[in-house]
Amino acid sequence: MTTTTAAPAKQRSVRSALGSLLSGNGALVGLLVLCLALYIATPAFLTGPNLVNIGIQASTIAVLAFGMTFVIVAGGIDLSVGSVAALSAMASAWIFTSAGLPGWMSIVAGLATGALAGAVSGLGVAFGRLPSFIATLAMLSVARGLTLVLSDGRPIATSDEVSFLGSRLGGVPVPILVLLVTGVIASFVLNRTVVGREMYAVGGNVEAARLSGIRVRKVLVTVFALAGVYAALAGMLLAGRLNSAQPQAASGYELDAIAAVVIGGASLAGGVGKVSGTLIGALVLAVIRNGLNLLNVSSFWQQVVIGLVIAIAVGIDVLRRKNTRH
Amino acid sequence: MTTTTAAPAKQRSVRSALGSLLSGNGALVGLLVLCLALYIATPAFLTGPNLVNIGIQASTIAVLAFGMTFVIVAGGIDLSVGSVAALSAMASAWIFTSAGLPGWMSIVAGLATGALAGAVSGLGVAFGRLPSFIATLAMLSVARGLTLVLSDGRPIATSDEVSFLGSRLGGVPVPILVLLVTGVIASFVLNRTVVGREMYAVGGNVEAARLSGIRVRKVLVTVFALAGVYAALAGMLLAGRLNSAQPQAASGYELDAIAAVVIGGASLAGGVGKVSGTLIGALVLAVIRNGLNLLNVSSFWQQVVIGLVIAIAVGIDVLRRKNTRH
Amino acid sequence: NRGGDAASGQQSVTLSLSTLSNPFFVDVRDGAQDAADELGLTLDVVDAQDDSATQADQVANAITGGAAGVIINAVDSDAAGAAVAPALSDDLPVIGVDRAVNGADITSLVSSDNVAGGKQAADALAAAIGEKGKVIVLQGVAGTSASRDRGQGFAEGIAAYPDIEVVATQTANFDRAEGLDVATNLLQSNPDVVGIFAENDEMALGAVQALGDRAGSDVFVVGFDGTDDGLAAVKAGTLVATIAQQPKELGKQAVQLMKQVLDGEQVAKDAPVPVQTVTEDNVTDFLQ
Amino acid sequence: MTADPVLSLEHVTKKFGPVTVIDGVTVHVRPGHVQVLLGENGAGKSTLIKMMAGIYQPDGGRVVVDGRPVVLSDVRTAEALGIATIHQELNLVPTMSVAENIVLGRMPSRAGLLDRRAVRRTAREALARIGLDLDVDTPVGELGIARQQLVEIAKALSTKARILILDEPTAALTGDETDALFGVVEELRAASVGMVFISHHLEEIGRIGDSVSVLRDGALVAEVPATTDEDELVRLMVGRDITDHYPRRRDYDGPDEVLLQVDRLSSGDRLRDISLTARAGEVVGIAGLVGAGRTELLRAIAGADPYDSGVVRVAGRPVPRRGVPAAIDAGIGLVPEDRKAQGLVLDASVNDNIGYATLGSTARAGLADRRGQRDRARQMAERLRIRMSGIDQPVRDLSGGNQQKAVFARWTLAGSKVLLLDEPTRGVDVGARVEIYEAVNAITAAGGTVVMVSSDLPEVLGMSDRVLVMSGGRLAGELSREDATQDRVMALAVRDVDRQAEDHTNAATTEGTDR
Ligand SMILES: Nc1ncnc2c1ncn2[C@@H]1O[C@H](COP(=O)(O)OP(=O)(O)OP(=O)(O)O)[C@@H](O)[C@H]1O
Ligand SMILES: Nc1ncnc2c1ncn2[C@@H]1O[C@H](COP(=O)(O)OP(=O)(O)OP(=O)(O)O)[C@@H](O)[C@H]1O
Ligand SMILES: [Mg+2]
Ligand SMILES: [Mg+2]
Repeated sequence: MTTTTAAPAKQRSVRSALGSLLSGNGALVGLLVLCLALYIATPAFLTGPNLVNIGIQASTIAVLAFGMTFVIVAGGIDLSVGSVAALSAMASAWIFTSAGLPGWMSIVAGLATGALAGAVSGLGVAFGRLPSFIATLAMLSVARGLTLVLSDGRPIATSDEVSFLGSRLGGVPVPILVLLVTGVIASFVLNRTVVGREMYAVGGNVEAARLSGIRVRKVLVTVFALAGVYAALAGMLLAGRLNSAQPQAASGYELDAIAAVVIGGASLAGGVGKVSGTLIGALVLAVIRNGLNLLNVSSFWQQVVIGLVIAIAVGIDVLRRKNTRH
Repeated sequence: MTTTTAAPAKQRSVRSALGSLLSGNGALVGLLVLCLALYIATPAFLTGPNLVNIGIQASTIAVLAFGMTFVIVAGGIDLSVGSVAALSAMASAWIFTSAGLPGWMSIVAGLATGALAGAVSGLGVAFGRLPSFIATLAMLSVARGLTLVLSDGRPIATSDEVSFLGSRLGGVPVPILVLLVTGVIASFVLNRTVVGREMYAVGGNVEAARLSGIRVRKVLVTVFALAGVYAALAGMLLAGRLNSAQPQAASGYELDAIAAVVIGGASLAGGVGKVSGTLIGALVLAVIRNGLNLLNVSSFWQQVVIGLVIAIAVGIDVLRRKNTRH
Repeated sequence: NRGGDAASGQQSVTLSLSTLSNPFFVDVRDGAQDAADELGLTLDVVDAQDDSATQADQVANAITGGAAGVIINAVDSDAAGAAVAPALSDDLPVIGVDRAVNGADITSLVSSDNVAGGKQAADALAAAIGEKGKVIVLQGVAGTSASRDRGQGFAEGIAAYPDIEVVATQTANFDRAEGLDVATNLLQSNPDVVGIFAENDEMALGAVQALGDRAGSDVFVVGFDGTDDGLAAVKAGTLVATIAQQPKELGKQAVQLMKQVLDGEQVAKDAPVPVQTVTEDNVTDFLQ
Repeated sequence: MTADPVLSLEHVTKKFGPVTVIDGVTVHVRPGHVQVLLGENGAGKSTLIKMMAGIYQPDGGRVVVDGRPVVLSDVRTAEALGIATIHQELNLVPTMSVAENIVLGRMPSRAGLLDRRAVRRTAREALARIGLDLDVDTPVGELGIARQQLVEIAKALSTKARILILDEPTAALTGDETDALFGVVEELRAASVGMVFISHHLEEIGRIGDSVSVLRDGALVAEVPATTDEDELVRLMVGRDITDHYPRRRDYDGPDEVLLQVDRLSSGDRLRDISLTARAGEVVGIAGLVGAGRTELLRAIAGADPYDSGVVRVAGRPVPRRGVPAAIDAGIGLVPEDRKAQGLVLDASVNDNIGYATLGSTARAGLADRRGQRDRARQMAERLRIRMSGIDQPVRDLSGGNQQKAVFARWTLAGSKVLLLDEPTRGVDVGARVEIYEAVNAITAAGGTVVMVSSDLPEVLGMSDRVLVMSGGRLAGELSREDATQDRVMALAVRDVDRQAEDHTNAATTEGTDR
C-alpha cells in the first residue's frame, strides 16, 4: 500500500517543484518590462546567443542567491557568501594544484569548505546567539583573509573538473545547467522537506516555532551550511569559467545575492520567499548589466541606471501586489 | 513661567544626553577587553598620540553610524551612506572648485546633497513602499554614479572650510570634535525629541505606531534624510582629511557603519539602539584596525583577525546580557 | 632611536600598499621584501584595500608605531599627499612607489609611467590589427588613478590612427570575471570588433576567455601589468601584448632608496622604472 | 435611546478581494450609551469598528459623525473627531516603556522636545484610573498579556475621547480587572461618552450594555436591548440553541494513572515549590489572579523556559530538561496564551500553522507529508469550525477567535497525552468554545490529561474536574469540582501566602543543607 502511493507522489513532487520554480511571481512583471524595453532599444538583445550569455552571467549570482533564499526565509542574512565562494574555489584549486590530489577531490573539497564555513556562521548564530548580520560579517572577513593566505594573493589554476563547470555540455553551457538543477533542488528543499518548512516557521515567528517543538538551532545551522554549499558551488562555477580561482573573486556579490532574493519578493523580516522569485531577481540584475553593456552606456551613468532599474523593478512589484490586495 | 522652567530643563537635557552617550553599554566590555589585550601586546598602543589617531580614524565611521542608528532604530537599513558621503563631498568640492561659489556654501551644498539623497531614499520607502534594503541599494548605485559623473572620475580639491574639518583646532583634531558634537546631537534627537521617540515606535511595532496616529511616513522620510545629512558630514570629514573629494571615497563603508551600530547593541529588527552603543561599536572597529597595524599583523591574516574580533566583541556582549537577565 | 626594533636592532620601514589582492602588488611586496631582507631592514607591510582613508590611517599608525620611514603605494595620488603630510612633518622619509604622491614634497618616487604605458598599449594594439578596425576598451575601477592614466594614455595613443574606431568603453572593475562578462556582452553588440584594450591583465584574461578560439586570431587583446598569468597568455599567443611594469623591480628599488636615505645618502627625486611592451618576441625575457 | 447618534455607520459594506465581509450594516453610537456588537468569530465585528476608527474605508455606505458624512481616511482623522479605539489585538511597542506607550502618537512636547515629566504624569493618571499599579518605566514587552491589555485600555482612556470603541477588552482579564474597567465605563457613560463594546462573555452584555447589534456573516440580523436573555442572544448569534455552555464529560474508563506529575518545581521568585499531579482522563483547572505565575508554570512544564529545580514526570518517567522537543517527545503540548507572539506564524497559511507540531512526526525520510497534512488540517479546521476562505489563507487574515482555534487545532492534531492550555478560549465565541470543550472531552476520553489555565472563572469551574489556585508563584490550594465555587477560588487566589511562603523557603533551605 505505502509503496504504491509513494511512487507517484515522488513524481508529482519533482514536477511541482519545477512548477513552483517557474510559476508567475512578483518581479516577473518588472523583468518582462525590462526585456521589452531592451528589445526595442537594441536588436542585439533578443538573440539566442545573447540570452544564453545572460543565463551564464546570471548563474553565479543566482546560485549564491538560491543559498541566500534559505537564510532569508529563515529570518537571517548572510553577508559572507561572496567570500565563502572565493574561499571554497580557492580551497578546491589549492587541493588540486598544491596538494596534488585528484580532480574530483577538488570539487568535494570545495563543497566541504563551503559547508564548513556556513556551518561555523550557523553555529555562531544558533549557539553563540550572534545576530546573523554580525556572524556572517565576521565570516566575510575571515573567509576572505583565509583565501588570501591560501593563495598568497595570486590566482591558482583550477582542476579540469572545476573547469568543466564553466564549459559546455553538448552545446548547453554547464553554468545554466547548474543554475537549473540547484534551483530545482532549492525549491524542493524549501517546499517539500521538513527542514524546509521549518525554515519558514523559524523565519516567520521564531518563538512560535520553538514552542511547536521545532529545533530552531538545528534549522539555523542547516540553513547557513546550505548557503555555504551553494556559495561553494557558485565560487567553483566562477572559477571554472575563468579556469582559475581568484583571490578577490565574488567580492561584493553578497549585496547582489541579497538584492536578487529581495527583488524576488522575499522579506528581510523572514518567513517569506520563493526560489522562483530569486531566480527572477537574479535575471533582472543580469539583464540590466547585459543591456547597459549592449547599449554602451557610459560606465559612470551605468551605475545610476542600475540603481534606478532596481528601484523600478521592485516598485512595479509593490504596485502590482497593492492592486491585487484590495 | 515657562521660560524659567525651560532653562534648567534644557541644561539637564544636554547633560543627560551626554550621560546616555557615555553610559555603560553593551559592547563596552568587548572594547575594554580589546584595549587591555593591545595594551599588553604593544607599548605603542596606549600612548596619547595613538589614542588621538584612533579617535580620528573612528570619526568617519562613527558619524556615518550615528546616522545609521536613526535608520536601524526605525527598523530600516541604509546601504547608501558610503555613496552618499562620497556624493556630498564631491558636490561640496564641485560647488567650490567648478562653480566657484564661496567656501561656506560648499559646506551647505554638501549637507543639502546628503539630505536630499537621504530624503529620496526615504520617500521611496515611505511612499513607494520599497523595502529600505532595496531603496538604499538603488541609492548606493545612483549616488556613486552621480559622484563619478560630477567628478568625471577625478578627485576634486576641497574648499578651505571643508579642509578645516580635517585639521586641528587648538591641538584638538576637528574630526574628534565633530564626532562628539554629532554624537550628542544624535543622542538628543533620539531621546528627547518627539520624532526621535517616534522612531523607536515605528521600529518597534510599525502597526501600533500607525494605529496610535504617528505619521509613519513622515518619520521614515525624516530618518533617512537625517542619515543622509550625517553621511554628508562624514563624507566632508573624510574629504577634509585628504584635502580632496575622491570619486571612490567611502565605498563599502556602509557595512562598517551597520556593524558599528549592531556591535553597539542595536537590533536590525528595529526599535532598539543607542548612540552610545554605536560610538563604542565604531571604536571597536577602529581599535582593531589600529592594533593590527601596530602589531604588524600580515595584511592577509588581518582580515581573519578582524572577523574573529568582531564576532568575539559581540559574543561577549551577548553573554553578558544573558547573565544579567537570569 | 626611531624605528629601532628591540628584538633585532633593525630599522623598520612601513610599506603601505594600495591593495594586496592583486598579484601586481603582491609582486611589489615580494620585491620589496627581498631587498629588505638583503639590506637588513624590517619591512612592515600594510594593505589599504584600495581605500585612501584607510591608507591615511595606516600611515598615521606607522608613525606612532615608530617606523623609520614610509614607502607608499598611493591608492590615489591626490589623497596620498594629505596622508603622508604628518610623516613628512615628523621628518620621516617618504618614498612613493608606482603612483605619484601629489601635493607633498616626498623624498623620492619610484614609478613607471602609466600614461606612457597606455600609449604603448595603443601602439601595440594598432600594430596587431593592421592599424584599422573597431576596438573596445575595458576600463578599471572608475575614478582610480591607474584607470584614469592608462585610459588617457591609450586614448591619446589611439587617436594617432585615424582608421581605428573605439566603439565601446565599459568598466569591468579590474576584475577577471567581470572582464569575461562585459567582453561577452560587448562582442554581442559589436560582432565586428578586432581589438580589445584592457586596462589590466586580469580583465584582459577575462576578455580572452570570452573570445575563446578567436583570441589572438580574429580578435587581438592587449593587457597591462605583465603579471605571471598575463605573460603566460602572451606566450600562448592569446594575448598579443601586455605592458609590463616591473613590479618586483619597483618594490626593490623603493627599499634600496629608503636604505640609502636612512644611511644619510642623497637620492634623486625620481627613479623611473621602465615599462616595456611585451609581445611574443620578447616574452621569454620576462618569464622566470 | 433618545439622544442623537454622535457616530453612525450607515449601510456600510466592506470587501476583501472578492469576499464581502460586511454587507449593508447600520450601527449608531449614542452619547452616554453602550452599543454592544455581538457575533461569532469572523462575523465582522472588528472589521466594522475598524471603519469607525479610520483603519478601513467602507466600499459602500457612509460614515456619519455629528450628522455630517465624513471620510475617516486615517487614524489621526478619527482621533481628531474624538474617536478612540482599544483594538482586539494588542497594539503596543514592546521595546518602549509603559509611559511612552500610553502617550504614543500624542506625546506631550514643547517645540518638538519631549516633556518627559508630563509623559510620566499622564501615564500614571491613566493607570490610576483603571486601578493599575505599575512602574511606568517598565518596557511593555516584559509584562504579561493581561497587563499589556490593561495598558492598552489605559492608553485609549487617556485620550479623553467622546467616542470609545472597545474590541474585546475583557478577553484577557480576570474578574477584578473587568470590574475596574466597567467602573470606568460607568463614569464615561455619565460623562456622555458614546461607546461600542465587543465581548464573547455574554454575562458582561447585560452588565454593561444598553443595546445589542447582532451580526451574522457580515450582516446585521437584529438589534435588541441588552437585557435580552442570554439564550436568546446565542440563538440570534449562531442560529441555533446551545443548551450546555460547559459540556464537560468524563468518558474515560481506562486504568487510573498519574500522567503528569510535577515535583517541587521552582524558578526564581516566580515559581516556588510547586507540586501537582494530573491523571488520565482528567481536566485540572488552574485559577489565579493576573501575574500569579500560571503561565510560568505551564511554560516550565512544557520546556519553554528553564527552571531552577524540581522534576516533571510524564507517566512516571522524568522529562529531560532539554527544551520543548524533549517535552513534546514525552507527550506534552502547550497552547500558549499569546497567540500572535507565541502561537502563530502570521504570514504562513492556516494549513502550515496547524501542521507545525506534527511536521517531523508525519514525515517520511525527511520529506514533509504535504497531502496527508492538508487532509488532516482540513478535517481539524472543519471540526473546530475555523472560519476561513480556504486552508491556504494566511492566518494573519483570520479573525482573532479563529486564529485561536488554529493554535488549538495544532495541538489537538499532535495528539499530546498531556495538553497544557493557557487561556484556550480567549476571544473565542460561545459556539466555538463548545467545539473546543468537546475537543478537550475527546482528549480526556482517549486517556489524555488536560491542564487548563484560564482567567475565565466560569470556564475553570465548568470544565475542570479539579481546580488548583495559584497565588504569588505558589499553589494556594486545591478544590474538588464539587467544592469549587467562585467565592472559594477567589478567597484562595487573594490569600496572602507570603508569610507562609517565607516559612516554607526557610524549611526548604535547611532541608537542602541537611541533605
Ligand atoms: N485583511 C483581511 N483580508 C482578508 N480577509 C479578512 C481581513 N481581515 C478580516 N478578514 C476576514 O473578515 C472576516 C471578519 O473578520 P473580523 O475580524 O471582523 O471578525 P470578528 O467578528 O471581529 O471576529 P472575532 O470575534 O474572532 O474577533 C473574517 O472572515 C476574516 O477572515
Ligand atoms: N520575563 C519576565 N521578567 C520579569 N518578570 C516577568 C517576566 N515574565 C513574567 N513576569 C512576571 O511574573 C509574574 C507571573 O506572570 P504570569 O504571566 O506567569 O502570570 P499568570 O498567572 O499567567 O497571569 P496572566 O497570564 O494572566 O498575566 C508576573 O508578575 C509577570 O509580570
Ligand atoms: Mg474581532
Ligand atoms: Mg498567563
